[in-house]
Amino acid sequence: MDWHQLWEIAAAPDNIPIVALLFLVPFYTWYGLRQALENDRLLARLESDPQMAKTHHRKTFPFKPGWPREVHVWPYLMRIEFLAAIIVTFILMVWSITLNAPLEEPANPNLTMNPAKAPWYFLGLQEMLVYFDPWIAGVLMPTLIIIGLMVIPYIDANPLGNGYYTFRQRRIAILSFCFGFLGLWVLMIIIGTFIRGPGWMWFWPGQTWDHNRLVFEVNRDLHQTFPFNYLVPNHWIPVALFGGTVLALYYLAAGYLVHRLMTGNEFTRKIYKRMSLLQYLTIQFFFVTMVGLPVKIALRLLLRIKYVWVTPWFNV
Amino acid sequence: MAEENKQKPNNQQEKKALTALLDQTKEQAKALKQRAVEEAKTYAEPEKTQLYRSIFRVKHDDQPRNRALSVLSNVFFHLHPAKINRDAVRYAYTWGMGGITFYVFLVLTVTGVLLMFYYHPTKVQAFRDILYLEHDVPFGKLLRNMHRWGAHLMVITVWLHMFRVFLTGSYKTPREFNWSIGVILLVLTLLLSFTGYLLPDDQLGFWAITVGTSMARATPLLGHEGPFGPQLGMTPYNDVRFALLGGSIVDANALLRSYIWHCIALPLVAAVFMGVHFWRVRKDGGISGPAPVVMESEVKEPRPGPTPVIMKPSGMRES
Amino acid sequence: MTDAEAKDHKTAGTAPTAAKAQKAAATNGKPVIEPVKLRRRVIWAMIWGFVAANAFMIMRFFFPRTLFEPKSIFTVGTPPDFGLGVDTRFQQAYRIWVVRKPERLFVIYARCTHLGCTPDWKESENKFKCPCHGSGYDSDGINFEGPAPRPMDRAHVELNAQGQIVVDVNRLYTCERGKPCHFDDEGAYLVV
Amino acid sequence: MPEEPVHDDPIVSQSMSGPLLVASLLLMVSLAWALYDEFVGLRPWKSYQEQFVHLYTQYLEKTTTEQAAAEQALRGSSAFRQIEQRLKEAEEAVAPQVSAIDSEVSLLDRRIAILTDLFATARGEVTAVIYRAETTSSEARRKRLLEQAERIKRGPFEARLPVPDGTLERVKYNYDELDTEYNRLKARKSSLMAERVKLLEHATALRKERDAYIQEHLVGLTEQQMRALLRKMETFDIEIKQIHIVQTDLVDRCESCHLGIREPLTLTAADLGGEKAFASHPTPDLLRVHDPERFGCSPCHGGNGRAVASVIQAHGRYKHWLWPLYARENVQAGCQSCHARDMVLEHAEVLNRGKELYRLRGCIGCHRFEGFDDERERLQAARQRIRDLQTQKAEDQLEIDRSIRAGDRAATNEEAQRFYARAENLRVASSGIDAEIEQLRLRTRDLLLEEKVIGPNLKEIRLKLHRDWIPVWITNPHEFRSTTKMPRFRLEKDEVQAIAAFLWQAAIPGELPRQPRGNAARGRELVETRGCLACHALGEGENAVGGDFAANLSRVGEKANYEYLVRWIANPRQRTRPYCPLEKRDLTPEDYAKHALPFRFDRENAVCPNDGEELRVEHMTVMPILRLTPEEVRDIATFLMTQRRQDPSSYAAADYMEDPGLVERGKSLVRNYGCAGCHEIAGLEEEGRIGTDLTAEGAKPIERLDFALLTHDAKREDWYDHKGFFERKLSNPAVFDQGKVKEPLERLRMPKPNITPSDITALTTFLLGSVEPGYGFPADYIYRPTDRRRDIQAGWWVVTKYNCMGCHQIRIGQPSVLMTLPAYQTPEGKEKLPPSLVGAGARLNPEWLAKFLANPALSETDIHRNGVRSYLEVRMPTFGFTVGEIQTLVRFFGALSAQAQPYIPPTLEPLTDREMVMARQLFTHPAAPCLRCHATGNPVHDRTVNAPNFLLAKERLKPDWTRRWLLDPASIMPGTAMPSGLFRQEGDHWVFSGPHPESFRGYRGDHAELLVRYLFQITPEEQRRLVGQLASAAGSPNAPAREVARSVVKSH
Repeated sequence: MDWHQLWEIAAAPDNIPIVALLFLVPFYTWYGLRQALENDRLLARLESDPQMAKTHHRKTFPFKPGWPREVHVWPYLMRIEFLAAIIVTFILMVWSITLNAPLEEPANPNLTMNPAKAPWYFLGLQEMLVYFDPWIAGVLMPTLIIIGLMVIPYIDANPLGNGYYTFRQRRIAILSFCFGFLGLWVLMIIIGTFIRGPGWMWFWPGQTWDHNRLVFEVNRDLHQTFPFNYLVPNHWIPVALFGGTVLALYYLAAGYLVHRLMTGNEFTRKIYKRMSLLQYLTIQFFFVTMVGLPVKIALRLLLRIKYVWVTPWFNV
Repeated sequence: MAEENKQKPNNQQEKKALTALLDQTKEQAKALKQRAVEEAKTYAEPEKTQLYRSIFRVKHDDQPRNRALSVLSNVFFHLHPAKINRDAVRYAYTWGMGGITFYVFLVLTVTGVLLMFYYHPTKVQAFRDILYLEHDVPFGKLLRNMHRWGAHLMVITVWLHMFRVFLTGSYKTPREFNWSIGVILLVLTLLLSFTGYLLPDDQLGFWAITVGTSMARATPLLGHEGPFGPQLGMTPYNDVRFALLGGSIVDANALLRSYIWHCIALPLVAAVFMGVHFWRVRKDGGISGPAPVVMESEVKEPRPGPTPVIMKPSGMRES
Repeated sequence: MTDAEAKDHKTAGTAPTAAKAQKAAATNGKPVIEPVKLRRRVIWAMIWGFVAANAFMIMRFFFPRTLFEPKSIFTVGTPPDFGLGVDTRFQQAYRIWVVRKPERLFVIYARCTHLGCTPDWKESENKFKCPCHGSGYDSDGINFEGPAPRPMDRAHVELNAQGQIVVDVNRLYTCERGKPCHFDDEGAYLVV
Repeated sequence: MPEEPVHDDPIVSQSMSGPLLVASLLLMVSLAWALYDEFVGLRPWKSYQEQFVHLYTQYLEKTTTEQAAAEQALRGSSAFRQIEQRLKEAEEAVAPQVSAIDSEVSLLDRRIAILTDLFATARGEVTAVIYRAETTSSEARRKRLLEQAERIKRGPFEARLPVPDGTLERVKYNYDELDTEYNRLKARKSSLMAERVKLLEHATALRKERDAYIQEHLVGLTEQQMRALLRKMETFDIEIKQIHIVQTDLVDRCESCHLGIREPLTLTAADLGGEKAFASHPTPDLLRVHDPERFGCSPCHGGNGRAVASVIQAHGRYKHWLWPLYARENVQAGCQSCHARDMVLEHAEVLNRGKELYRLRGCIGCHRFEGFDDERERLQAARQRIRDLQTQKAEDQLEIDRSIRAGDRAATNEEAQRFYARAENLRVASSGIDAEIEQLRLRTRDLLLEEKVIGPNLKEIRLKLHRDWIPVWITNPHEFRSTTKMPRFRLEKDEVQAIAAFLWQAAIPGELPRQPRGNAARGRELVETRGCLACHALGEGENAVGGDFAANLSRVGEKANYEYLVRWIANPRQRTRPYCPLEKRDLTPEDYAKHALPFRFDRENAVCPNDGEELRVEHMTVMPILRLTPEEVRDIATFLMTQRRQDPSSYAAADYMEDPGLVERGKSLVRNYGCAGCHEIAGLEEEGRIGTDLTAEGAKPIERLDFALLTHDAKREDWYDHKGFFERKLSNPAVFDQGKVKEPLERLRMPKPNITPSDITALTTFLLGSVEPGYGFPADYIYRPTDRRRDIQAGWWVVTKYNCMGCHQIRIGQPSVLMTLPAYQTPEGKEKLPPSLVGAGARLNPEWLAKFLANPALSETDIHRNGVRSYLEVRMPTFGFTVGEIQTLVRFFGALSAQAQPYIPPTLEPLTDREMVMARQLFTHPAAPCLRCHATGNPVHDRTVNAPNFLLAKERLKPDWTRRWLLDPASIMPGTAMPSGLFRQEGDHWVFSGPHPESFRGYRGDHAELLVRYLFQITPEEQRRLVGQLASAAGSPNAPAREVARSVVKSH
């Protein structure tokens, strides 16, 4: 176990934000979900007891009749904002005094840094470069992510959970978002920072980052892997067709599963009914595509498969 | 007068007149003094002065009305409504991330502007200017560090803000559009940080940008390594990456471009979108909650048949 | 209610106690507000202090500790390096002329006393001529024609331990008409 | 709007002042912290400067008093008093005139001051009016204006001018009078000043003398200067002290802490409370050459000149600074980065040693380094050039024929002429080409001779070595000979066998003619006296005596073959067979036989019979020919054969060396390990160097130095830098194979060099400084010497190549190897030393020097002696320099003593008969009989002498030097036997110190001059006659002579 190495990575000034992330994200996830579960419990009580439902103010926060339903921004909100400002300033000052912003050698095009890493918030995409062609990882995905995020409000047909934490009422939504945000974004960044060493090789935490490390990896395209290499004649047309079909199949299969999920219980069915076709299809597309990433990652890391769909112009 | 009286010392009447005159002047002096004192007293309460009122317009005591006015009548505060949901002040609900992000943005603006006073975006000087800031400019190091770390902090807070908004479902009707703007702001934040990365012109920035931009080569159609790019005659000298860097490699032009993007273009755009974002927050009815929980049973049936997203927000309680 | 108290309310609500509650009851429900004044004053003092300090920091920020301008104190070699007469070697570098008289050596700061142009040394006419408004100075830098109000100023000179001439153009010696002339002060010239 | 808040509502009623208070307290803390950091934490130089001012002031105060006392003493001294007295008198003498002048001048000044105003105003007014006149258009107006000007000029201008009696006189001038008066006064003043100076001239001179006296006699600074320093300390302001060089935008703040570096007095750490940072620069001379105001500090020393936040930062000793401060022991690396072309550099002993080692230890055999032993490269360049020229010539030839034909066919005459003319020009041109080719041929021939290698020629091991010894040697050379240059390779037993076998079988077979044995005792004596020990050493370990330039000769007897030794000592350059670079093989007698040529090859016959290519006809060794007689040679060889520990036969028989099966493997191994870099090996003569080029190794990105598996240890143990890499690599090249699994042939090939820790430091220094120009410092700082200095540069390469410093002293204060040997410590021993060459350039006539270097015997026939100092046992050997090398050396010596190039000897007018007589008397004067000590070529006489023959003087010496030598030899060559003080100064000329012979009465000329002229035209007959006289005027040899001379000096 090479603690020194671990410390080196963690202590690198530019990695501090990620280290912070390691603590902040779990905390706030827990913090949010705790709220959600409280509300769920409240909801459960209300549903079981219609009388209460009539009278209750329907929040987990204490409330007595006579208390104002609204409070003045000044001072009640202002003072909090004020406090927040002070604390942030304090944090920032201390951070800046204790840690120097990195400044390395003057730029030198002839001497590549190893590993050469993008700014940490793009590490997710850089990690994707391992599994996908640049045009997917570097261009298509960001675009899809942005669009995907932007359309969320328009495809979420669930009228519940507007303005309060809840899990029960929005299981699918929350789970899939956490999957995307935590699983695909934050996790990838952490991998990119702590796991990916020189030559963008996979180093388990505590493994020494050795520039001279050698690993044996042969990545084959799907159609070359047994048993397909017998089936698919080695000409681009059949190869392309084969890959295309496989991909299509995946979309169908996954799409079916997603559909099952969306119509899993009677509540989700209710929501499903509310959806327009457009909404439904968009959800399907993004959902399936998103799930596609871990699938591909798994294919690569476990089965060493490079591409599924190979064409003369692009590969997937 | 005094002189006169010197010239004719022995004249009685003159004397009298003189004394009278003296008394009179004394009187006047006293009166003046009185007045001065009284006026001085009034300044003990500056908020009563015309000057003060002209500036603050309202009297600040905790009469509810004035509390409201003090917010409404202040250009900085009137982003807020006069009153808000009693529970919205609870940290547990908002996490305060939006506000913090905005605050950090302000800090970044100030520190950034200050740094610009010493920074030349040229290959020769950029690196030296950083050294200069670190070693010669008082508080230069502190400022630079604050700027850098502030940038990182902002990225984090933006994410957490988004996370919170999602968890509370605050993007739902009527706030759909504001969420989209939020996403754009997120992207802008990342771009701001990214463009700033190159400016010290050191190995770290150089290679980060090289790696970062080299993805652009692979843009479909527009990149010289992207699908159908070559077929469309894309070369390292006319593709989208070239447009970003102003060259086929990260060099003087790239430095200058990222400088302009970082210091002028992006901040402006971001500021505009923020304006819209905040404005929408108010117009969409303040922050979304904490709202009373709604039971499934209370969900109204939508009117039958498909409901096009574009036209009508799908089944929301009109209340 | 005073301004201070008004401020207090912005920072903190009321701090009730049992006693307060009764009092409130007594005075027909109207709350009597007794804020923790000292604490609030302290807080505000600190906040404004912080802001002030920042203002100072920013001020200081605009005065870097080093500059890359030509030095105002510099050495120009040893006395023997200079022959009798006016030496224009250092006009470009430091904007000075080194003048060597039979018994003393001094440095004229090459700035016309009229409007601050840099005159030229006219070897042939044995005089300094200002291109801007035609002021003329003799080889001692004494004005004798043109609008110049007084002779050109002279820079401080001294010998350092290695015997080199150290010139300091921050310390100038003037000789204004009607005022005491400083050209014979210690440091205005070197005896050679 | 619900009114007043209800008081049990937590939101409304909670006070938040608690948290706020805490938060703002924290804020305050951070603020305080920030301020502290800004003004103290990040500004260590502040405290340094405070400390310095304090300590330095203390120090100055202490020393000032001392200096003051010393100065007082001086002022008290009679000499000083005298001067002061004279000064006083001088001043008093002229005092009245001076005061008169002064008073007049002061009066003039006041008058001028007043007139200046008056004049300036008047002139201003007039010129203005005239200008308007000039520029006006209407004639009338012009007239009017001119009149107006006249009116103004007419004045009258009134002034009240001071007069001597102190009152004021009223004067009226018109403009012109004013003008004249003004100018008159100024003129008068300047004339007066001039007069004043003239009067005081003498006094001024004296004053200068007086001040000079103090300066000269006072050690250190005068009190006044010290006071100046103290004043500086009083007005010292605490700030970043920086050197900023605008042209190169170099910024160095080193002096913000190292405040004593450039102080005029030498400060040690001890002087300043033990603070090392404050000590002044150890070698101020260097600063004089490299003025910090022009060069800064970091270009030489490395480090981050701009950083002042902390010591580590400033010294650039952190991960991201590419040019860290050089370690103390490697500080001279800084010199190398600009002075790479200097083989020998003043003030840089470590670096010099490094370069010497790089060459001597054969690093150069595997690792190319710009400028080191590049003969082969130049050779190839020359050959290439020749080829190009030949092709060009061929083309020209074709063109010529073409134009001639065209000319023949030409229609008109003119046209024909044109063509013929063209052909003509081409012919001339191609003849020019021929000339160039010829030159290049000569150059290639020279280069073939100049190219040397460190190791012996392995083609001759069969003739030279005892077979069974070879594997022992290859296995571990250091064991057999602890001081050898041969590094130890990491070889498996079988590899050794293969290599040995290959070498043995590739070598030239055959026997050398038997030689009779000689006298070992005499041999030893010769080795010790002829100068062999300047390069070789006898005895091992502690009791080794001699130089380390060449092999240690103990144990030679165990390996060598007597006959070969004889041949070698007689002529080390003699090859068994010539090598033809074109055919890449040694020529055999058959090759010559084919062309019916005798099998003869030497510098004269150096052309390949097969293809006319230049041959290599000598061994690539720097060992010179000592011109020994055959007997001497045999004696030495016999003696060397006795140098052994065990009998050769005691080595295990290695019959496998005859096994042809091993040859192929052996060859590939030899190639793999790059043996051919240092040895000439059959079939591998043209092998390139196998190592990396180290010319810019110091600038290699650290990532490109292969730390292999040690990278992380290095980082942790903090030697992950160039220094660490070089040092470890040199002390154990295998270190970076550690833990790696490799086939023998894949292992790092670098052998273990045989060097001491100090050598490692030297080499590391050398490599650290080896960076490409402009790395870490402005490129235009690089030392680009011009003619004279370039000659010196070039010369050192040759001097070190042939180890001239083994016998001669060339730099002042540099001892030759011989000087350090016990045999030469006694006075008599010192007399036996070869001459010091300091100032040789001033002494020797270049043409003669060239001749001498080519053939130190100065004779074709009688060669077994020194040409000049025949009385010395140490022999100036024949190095067989090429023309190029000789030129280089001659120019080198000239340049070293700043002689003008080329040398044009002055003409000395011949002596008149009278002068002839006088000179002869002087020459043979009993008080200083020159011929007592100087050689004459007469063997009987020469046995007793210790100075060169006068007959050589004419050709050999430069007259002006000779004169200086006669006047004061000791100052030119301390400890010389030549007596000083033979002449004493009388007014402007020198006269003999001894009693003057009759003939000198009334002679006003310079005696030394006279003698020089005599010496430069003395003829053999003359000398012989004089020797005769000397012999008759009986007297034992030199000792008394010197006595006489000494007595003369005393009497003087």
